[in-house]
Amino acid sequence: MKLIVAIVRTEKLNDVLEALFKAEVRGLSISRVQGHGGETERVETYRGTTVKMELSEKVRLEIGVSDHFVEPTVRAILAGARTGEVGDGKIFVLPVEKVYRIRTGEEDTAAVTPVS
Amino acid sequence: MKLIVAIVRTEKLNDVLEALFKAEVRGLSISRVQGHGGETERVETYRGTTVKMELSEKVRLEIGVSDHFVEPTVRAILAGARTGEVGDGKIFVLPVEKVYRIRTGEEDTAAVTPVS
Amino acid sequence: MKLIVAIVRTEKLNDVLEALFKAEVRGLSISRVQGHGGETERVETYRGTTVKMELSEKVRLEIGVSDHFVEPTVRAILAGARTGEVGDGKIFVLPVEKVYRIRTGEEDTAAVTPVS
Amino acid sequence: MKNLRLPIFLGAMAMGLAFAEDPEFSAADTAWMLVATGLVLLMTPALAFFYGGLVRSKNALNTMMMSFSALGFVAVAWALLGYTLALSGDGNFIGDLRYLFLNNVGMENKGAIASITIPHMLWMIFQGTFAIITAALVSGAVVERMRFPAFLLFITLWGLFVYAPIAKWVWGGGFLADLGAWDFAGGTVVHINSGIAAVVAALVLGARKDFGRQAILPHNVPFVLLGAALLWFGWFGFNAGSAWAASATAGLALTNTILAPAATIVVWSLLDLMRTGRVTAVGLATAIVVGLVVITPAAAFVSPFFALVMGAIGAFPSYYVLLWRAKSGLDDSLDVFAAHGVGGITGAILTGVFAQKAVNGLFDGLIAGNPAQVLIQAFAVLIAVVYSGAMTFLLLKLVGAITPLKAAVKEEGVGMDITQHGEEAYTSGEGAILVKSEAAMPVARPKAVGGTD
Amino acid sequence: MKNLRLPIFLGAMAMGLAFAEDPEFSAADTAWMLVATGLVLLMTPALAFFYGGLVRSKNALNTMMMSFSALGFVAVAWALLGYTLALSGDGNFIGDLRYLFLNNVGMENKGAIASITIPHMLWMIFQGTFAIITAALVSGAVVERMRFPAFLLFITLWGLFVYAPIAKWVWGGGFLADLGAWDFAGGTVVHINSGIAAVVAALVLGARKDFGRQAILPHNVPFVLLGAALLWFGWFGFNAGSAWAASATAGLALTNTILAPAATIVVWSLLDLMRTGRVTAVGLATAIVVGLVVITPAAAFVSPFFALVMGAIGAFPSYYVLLWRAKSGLDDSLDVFAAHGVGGITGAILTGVFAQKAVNGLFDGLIAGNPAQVLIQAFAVLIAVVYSGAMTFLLLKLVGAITPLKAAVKEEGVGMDITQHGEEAYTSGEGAILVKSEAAMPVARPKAVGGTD
Amino acid sequence: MKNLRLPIFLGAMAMGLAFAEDPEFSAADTAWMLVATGLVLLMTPALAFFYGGLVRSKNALNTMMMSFSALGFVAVAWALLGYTLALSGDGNFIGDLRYLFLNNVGMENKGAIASITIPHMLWMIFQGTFAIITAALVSGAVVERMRFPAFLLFITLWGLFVYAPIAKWVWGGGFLADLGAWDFAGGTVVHINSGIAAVVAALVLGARKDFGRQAILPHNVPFVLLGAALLWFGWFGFNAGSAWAASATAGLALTNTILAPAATIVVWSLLDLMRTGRVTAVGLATAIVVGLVVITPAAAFVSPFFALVMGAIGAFPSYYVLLWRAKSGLDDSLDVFAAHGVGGITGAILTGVFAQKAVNGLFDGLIAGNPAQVLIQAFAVLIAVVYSGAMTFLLLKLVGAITPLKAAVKEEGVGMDITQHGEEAYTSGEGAILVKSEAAMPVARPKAVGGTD
Ligand SMILES: Nc1ncnc2c1ncn2[C@@H]1O[C@H](COP(=O)(O)OP(=O)(O)O)[C@@H](O)[C@H]1O
Ligand SMILES: Nc1ncnc2c1ncn2[C@@H]1O[C@H](COP(=O)(O)OP(=O)(O)O)[C@@H](O)[C@H]1O
Ligand SMILES: Nc1ncnc2c1ncn2[C@@H]1O[C@H](COP(=O)(O)OP(=O)(O)O)[C@@H](O)[C@H]1O
Repeated sequence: MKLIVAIVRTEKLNDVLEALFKAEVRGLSISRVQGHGGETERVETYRGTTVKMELSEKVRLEIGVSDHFVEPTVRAILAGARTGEVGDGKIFVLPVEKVYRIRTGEEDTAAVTPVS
Repeated sequence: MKLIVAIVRTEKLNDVLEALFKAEVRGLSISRVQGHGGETERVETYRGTTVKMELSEKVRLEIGVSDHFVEPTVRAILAGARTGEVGDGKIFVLPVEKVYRIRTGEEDTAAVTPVS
Repeated sequence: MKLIVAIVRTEKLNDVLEALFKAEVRGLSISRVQGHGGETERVETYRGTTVKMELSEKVRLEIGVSDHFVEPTVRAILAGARTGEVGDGKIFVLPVEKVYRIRTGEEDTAAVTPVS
Repeated sequence: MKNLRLPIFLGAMAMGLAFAEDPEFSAADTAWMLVATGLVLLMTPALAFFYGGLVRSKNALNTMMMSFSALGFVAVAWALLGYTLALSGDGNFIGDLRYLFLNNVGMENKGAIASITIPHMLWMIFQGTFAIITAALVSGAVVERMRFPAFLLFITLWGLFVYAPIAKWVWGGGFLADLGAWDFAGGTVVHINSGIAAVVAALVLGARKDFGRQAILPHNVPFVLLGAALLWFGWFGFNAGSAWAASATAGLALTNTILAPAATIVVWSLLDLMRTGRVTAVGLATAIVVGLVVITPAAAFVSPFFALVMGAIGAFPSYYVLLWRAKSGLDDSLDVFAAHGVGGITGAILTGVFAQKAVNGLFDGLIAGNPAQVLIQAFAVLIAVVYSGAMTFLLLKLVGAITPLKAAVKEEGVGMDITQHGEEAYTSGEGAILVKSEAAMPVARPKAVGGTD
Repeated sequence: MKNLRLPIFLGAMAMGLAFAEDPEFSAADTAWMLVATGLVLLMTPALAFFYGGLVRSKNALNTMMMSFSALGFVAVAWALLGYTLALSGDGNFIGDLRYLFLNNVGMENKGAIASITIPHMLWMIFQGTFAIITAALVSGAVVERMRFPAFLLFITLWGLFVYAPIAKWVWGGGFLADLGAWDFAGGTVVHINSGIAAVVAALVLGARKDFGRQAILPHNVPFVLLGAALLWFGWFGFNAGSAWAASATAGLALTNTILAPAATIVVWSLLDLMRTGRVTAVGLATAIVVGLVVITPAAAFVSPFFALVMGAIGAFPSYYVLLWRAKSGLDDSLDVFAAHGVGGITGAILTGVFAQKAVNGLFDGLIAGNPAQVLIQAFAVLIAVVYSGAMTFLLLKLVGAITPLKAAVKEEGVGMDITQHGEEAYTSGEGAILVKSEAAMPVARPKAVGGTD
Repeated sequence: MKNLRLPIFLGAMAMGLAFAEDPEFSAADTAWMLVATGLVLLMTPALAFFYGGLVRSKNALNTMMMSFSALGFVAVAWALLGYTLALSGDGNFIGDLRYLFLNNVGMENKGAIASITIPHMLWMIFQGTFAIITAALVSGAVVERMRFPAFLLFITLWGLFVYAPIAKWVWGGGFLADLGAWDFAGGTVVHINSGIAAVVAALVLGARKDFGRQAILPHNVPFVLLGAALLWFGWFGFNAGSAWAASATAGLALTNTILAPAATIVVWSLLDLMRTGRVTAVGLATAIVVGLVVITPAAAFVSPFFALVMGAIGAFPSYYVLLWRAKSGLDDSLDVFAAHGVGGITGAILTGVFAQKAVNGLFDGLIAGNPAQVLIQAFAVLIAVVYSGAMTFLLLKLVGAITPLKAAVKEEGVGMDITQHGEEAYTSGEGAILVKSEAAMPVARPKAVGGTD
C-alpha cells in the first residue's frame, strides 16, 4: 500500500482527474495548497505597500493505492499535469502501513478496492 | 511513531473529535479537503451550464501518535465517523521516522505526550 | 528522500519561510489547517449560543528533501517557528520511496534539486 | 401607516394645517413615496443577507432564496389578489374584490380607503412591499431544513390569507382600527404577525437535525452586518413612508427610526459587555433590528426623546428571550420570534405608554394620562397572535398535505443549496466536469475493474 | 426617458394637468431627480457585484474594475464631450458642440432640448449616469480575458461614439424619435445597444481558453444576488427617473418596475423547476435583470397589469437564448446578449404591443388597435442593432491596433486580477514578503547551491 | 452645509428667488432631506465595509464594529448633548444647553440657528449623521490593535468635545464663520478634523506589532469596493443634502459630487498605470473617497467644470502622501490622514481658489479675483488642525487613564475579532463544541494520562 501525494497546477486539475479516472483510479482527496518553487515571483501593490508573493496556488492530491497501482497512477498524473514550464509540481510516493475503509472496517487492499 | 491520516465526512467531524478526546488523543490537525470516491455524483446548473461535481467536501485529520496509541486512535475514528453509507472515508497509517515538538525541541514520543 | 511535515503558528509562517530560504530550502507547499493541542480554549458567543473552540488556525508545511537536507530543514523550522509558548506545533519526518518532478519526469534527488 | 378611519387628522393636527376632503395631487409627497417604496423593496434583499450570513455556508443560497423568491411570488399574489383583500371596501374583516387583478387601480391620487395625495397605484405597490418583507421574515424560522417548493407555496398563501386580513383589520379600516388600536408602520401587522408565524412554523417543521447537538455558527458575519445596515436604511421608507407624505409626521418618524435603534445598540452592547465581557457583532446587528421593530408601531406617535427611551427599554425583553430560546428546544433558527415577535409586542405596548396627542395629534398613551390605551394595544396584539398562529398552522398542514415540508435528514446533511437549488454559494470550480450535452451525461465509473477507490 | 419632441404631453395628459410652455423650477421634481440620479449611479457598482460574483475568484477584481472604471472614464468623457454630442441641437443624427466642456450647462431649469423643471446640470448628470452603466454592461462579454488598458480606451470611445449617437436618435429628437419609435427609459439606447456590442466584442476578442473545455463557475453567488438587488433598487431611478419629474408618470413607471421583474421571477422559477426540478439562485438573479430590461422601454407606457404580462412573457426568450448560448461557441461570458440584447428587443417589441394611450397619453400599441407601432419599434431595434454592431467592431479594431486587446493565454491562466491589477480579491497575506524599498527588491533565490526546490 | 450667519443668500442668489424671513414649511425640501438623512446614515456602514475589507480577516469584525458602534454611541450622545453644544445659541465657541435632551426640538420648520423649511428635528438628526460618520472615520487609524471598550469611550467623548465645537465654529455661526471661511459640506469639520485626529491617535496608540515587518494585506477587496460605492451613494445626501433644500444649489452639489470623484478616478488610474503599469482596485476605491473629500467643502461653491478640475488636482497630494506614509513609521493603518486629512486640506484651499460668486451667490475665490479667500481658508484649516490634534491627544490620554487603549501583543496576534468580540467573521463551525449550560462548561483535557497531544 502506498500513499501518493502530488502537487499540481490548479489549472491542470481537471486534466489530472480525467487521466486518473481513465486509469481506473477512483478514490482520492484533494486540497488547495500554496507552493513555493522555481516559479517567477509576483509583485503586488496595495496602496503604498509593495509585496513579493512567494507562494502560488496549487492543488494537492492524496491517493491511497495498492502497490501494483502505483505505476499507472504516477503515469496518469505525470501525463495530466505536465506543461513543461517551471512550476508543474512534484509527486511523492509514501509507504503506508495500514489502510481502513471507515464504512466497513475493511483493511488494506480491500479498503481501496471499489465496490462494484 | 505513526502518522494517522483520516478522511471523514464533514458532518461527522464533531463525533470523531469527541471519540478521539475520549480516547485521550489530544493532538491533531485537520483540514478541509474534497474527495472523490463511490459517492453518487451531484449535478449542478449555473445558467446554461450543467456540471457534474466529482468531488465532495470532506475533512482530513492528521494525528501523530506513539505506536501503542495507533490502535485506540483508529478505533475511535472508525467509531466516530461511520454512517455505513458510501462515502464514509478512509484511514491511512503511515510510518514516521522522527517527531519534534517545536516549543521544546523534544523528540519522538516525548514530543507527542501532553504536558500535564 | 524524506517528506517533512510541520505544523506551525500562522503568525510565525513568515519567519519560518525566511529561515528555510536562508537554509537554501526552496521547494515547499503550505496549507491552512486547524489544530488541537495544548492551547487554551477560546469561548465564542453567537446570540444565545456559546461554543468552545477546540481548534486554532495553524499552517502546515510539506517539504520534500533529500536525506542530507533533513537536518538543516528541521533546524530552520525549529528556529523560525518557536515562541516557547504552548501551541508552537510539531514536525514529522516521513520516509519517501520515490519523488518525481512533473515538469521533467526526473526522479528522486534530481527531482528536488533546483534548476540553476 | 395609520388607521384609515382617521387619516386626515394625523397630518392635519400635527402640522397645524387643514386639508380639504379631497386632497390634490402632491408632487412633493409623490417624490418621497417613490423613494420610500424603493427603500422598503430593498429591505427584502437586505433581509436575505441578514439571514444568509447567519446560516452555515452550505445553506446560504437557500436562505437567501427564501427572501428573494418572496419578491416574485408574494408580489404577484399581492397585485392580483392580496391588495384588494387587504385594502378595499368597508368590511371589518376582509376587503372586497374591486381591485382584483389591479382593476381600478389607476394613476389618480385616490387611496383605496383614505384620501391620499399620491397616485393610487403607487400606494398599492408601497403597501405591496410590506407584504413581501413580512412573508420573507417568517423564513428565518425554517431555514436549513424546509423544502423549497413547499416554501414557495406556503409564503404565497401566507401573504394572501394571513398577512392581508390582518392588514385589513389594522390599516384597512377593520375592527381593530375601530377599537382604537394604533400601529403606525406595522408593529402588529408585520412584526408580531411574522414573529408568531415563525414560532408556529418552527414547531410544525421540527428542529434541524444538528440543533442542540452541534454548534451551528454564522458563516459570514459581515453579511449579517450588511443586511442590518440595509434593513435600517430601508426602514426609513417603511416608517417615514408610512406617513404617505413628505410631512412633518414623516420627519418625526424618520428621526425616531434613527434614535430608537441607536439607543438599543447602546443598551445591548452594555448588556453584552456585562454578561460576557465582550460586545458582539451579531449582537449589535440584532440590536439594530430589535430597535427598529420596537419603534415601528410608535414611529410617528411618540417624541424623539421617548423614541430613545423605547429603544433602550426594548433591548431587554428581546435580549433575554434570545438567550432563553437558544437553550430551549424551539428551533426558531434565526430568532424571528425574539426579534420580531417579542420586539413587536414590546413596541405595541410601549406605544400605548409613550404616545402623546401633543406629538401625534391623535391619541394619548399612559404617560399622558390614558392608561386604557395600553389595554387596547394589548388586545390587538392578542388578536394578531391568535389569528397568525392558528392560520399559519393550518396553511402549513395544507401545504404539507400537498408536498413534504421538510427535507430528508440526509439532504439536510449535504446542505440545502445543493439539494434544493443544485448550486453552491461559493465554488472554485475544482472537480466540476462540464456536461456538454444534457442527453448523454458521461458517467465516470461504469465498470470497476480492480483499481482503487 | 421620453421622446424629446413631445416631452410636455406625457405628463400633461397622463395627469390631467396643463403645463405652460416654459415650466417653472419645481423643488419636488428636483427632490426626486436628485435621488433618481444617485440611484442610477449606484447601478454601476451594483453591476460590478452582479458580474463579479459570476466569474472565478482569480478574475473577480478585474471584472469589478471594468464597471468601476466606467464611473471615472465614461463620466469624464460624458461631461466634456458626450453630453453635447448626445443631447444638443436640432440635428437628426448628432448634437452640436454648444455644451462642450460643460459650457452653458447651468443651474437654470432648462433642458438641453425639452423644457424641464429641474436644473439643467442635474439633467445633464442624470443622463450621464445612463452612459456609464451602458458602457459597463458591455464588459460582461469580455471578462476574464480582455487587457485592462485596452478596455479603458475602448469604453471611453464607446461611450462617445456608440452610446451618444444612439441616445441622440432616440432621446435627443433624432430621426428615430421622428419616426415615432418609443423607448421610455432605455430599452434600445441602453440594453439592445449594450447587448449587441457584447456579442460583437465576444466575437472579436474570442473565447476564453477554458470556455467549453472546463466548467467555469460563479465564485460568489451571494454577490450576484447583492448585485441584482442593488440593480433593482437603482432601476427605480432609471425608470421612474426617466419621467424627469415626481409625477404620476413616475409613479406608474415605479409600479411597473416592481411588477414586471416580480412576474419574471415567478415564470423563470417555474421554468427552472420544470426543467431541472430546482429553482436556481443565479437564475433568479438573472430573472430580476431580465424583467427589468423588458419593462424599461415600456415603463410608463403600459398599465401595471400589462407590466405583469410583459414580465411574464419576457422570461421565455431570454431563458432559452441563455440555454442555447451556453452550448454554442459564443463566449459572451456573462450573457449580456441573452439578458440585455434579447430582453431589450423583447421589451421594445412588446412596448409596441401593450402600450395604451389611455395610460400614457401619447400612443397606442397593437392591443389598442395600432399594429403599426410594432413595426416602428422593430425598425428602431434594427437600426440600433446595425449601428451598435458595426461601430463596436470598428472601435475594437481601432483599439486593437493601438494596444493588444486580449491577455496572453498564460495570463488568463494565472488570472486577470494578478496580471492586470497586481492584486488579489481575497488574500491572507501568507507568503507575502514586504518590499521595503522599491529600488532594492530582495530576491529570494540568487544562487542555488544544491539544496531542495 | 453653509455658514449659518448667511443662510438665506445662498439659495436666494443662486436661484434668483427671494425667501421671506421666516420661510414656510416645504414638503419638497422635506422629501429631499428625509432621503438625504437616510443616505448620510448609510455612509457609516459603508465605511465599515471600506475599512473592514482593508484589514486582515482576523480583525474584520472589530474594524466594522468600530463604525457600527458609532451608530449607537455617537448618535445617542449627539441627541442628548452634542447637538445643543454644536448648533445652538449665539456663542462663538460653543452652544448653550437649550436643546439638552432634545428639549425644544420640535416638528416646526425652525432651524437651530438659521431659518429652514423642514422640521427642526429632521435637521437635528441630519446633522447627527455627520457626527456619527466623522467619529467613525477616525477608527481607520487605530484598527487591529485598539481595545474595544476604550474605543467606545473615546469616540463618544470625541463626538462631544472635538466634533461638536468645530461644527459650532464653522456651521453654528461661530468665529470661523465670522471670519468668512467657507465649508459647504464638511471639508474642515468632518475630513480635516478626522484626518488629524487619526494621525494623533496612530501616534498615541503606536504601531501594530507586524507593521513594517510583515505584509499586511486587505482580506476582501470586493468589500472595499462595496464600501466605496455605498460611500459615494451616501455622499449625495452629505453634499447635496447640505443645501437643506431640494434647490438648484442641491443640484449643483450633486453634479459636482459625481464629477469630482470621476476625475480623481481617471487621474489616479493614470498615476497607477505610469508608476507600476497596473491600475489597482484598492487604488480606485481610494480615489473615489479622495475625490469626494476634495469636493466636499466646495460642492455648491464651484462650477461643474471646476469640480472636474478639483477632482483631478486633488488626486496628486493624497496619492503621494499615501506612498510616503506606507514607507514611514506612522501606522495610520488605513490612511485616514492621506485620504481625509490631506484631501480635506486640498479641498479647503482649492475652494478658496475656484469659488465663484457667479455660481454660489456668496463669495469669490482666487480665480475670480479674490486671493484673500485662500488665506482665510488656510487659517480655518490651521485652527481645525490644532484643536483637533490637541483635543484628540488629551481625550486619548484621559481614556487611557481609565482603561488600557491597546490590546496586548498576543491578543493582536490572535486577532481582535476573537479577543475583543469573541466571534469570528467567517466560521465553518468545525471543532466548535456547543456549550449547553453556561455554568458547567465541559473541559476537554482535565487529566493527561500518557496518550498523545
Ligand atoms: N521540495 C518540495 N516539497 C514540497 N513541494 C514542492 C517541493 N518542490 C516544489 N514543490 C511544489 O511544487 C510546485 C512547483 O515546484 P517547482 O519547483 O516550481 O516546479 P518544477 O518542478 O517545475 O521546477 C511548488 O509551487 C510547490 O507547491
Ligand atoms: N484511495 C483513496 N485515497 C485517498 N482518499 C480516498 C481514497 N478513497 C476514498 N478516499 C476519500 O474518502 C472519501 C469517501 O470514499 P468512498 O470510496 O466514497 O467511501 P467508501 O469507503 O464508503 O466506499 C472520498 O470522498 C475521498 O475523499
Ligand atoms: N499529535 C499531533 N498530531 C498532529 N498535529 C498535532 C499533534 N499535536 C499537536 N499538533 C498540532 O500542533 C499544534 C500545537 O500543538 P500543541 O500540543 O498545543 O503544542 P505544544 O507542542 O507547544 O504543546 C496543534 O494545534 C496541532 O495543530
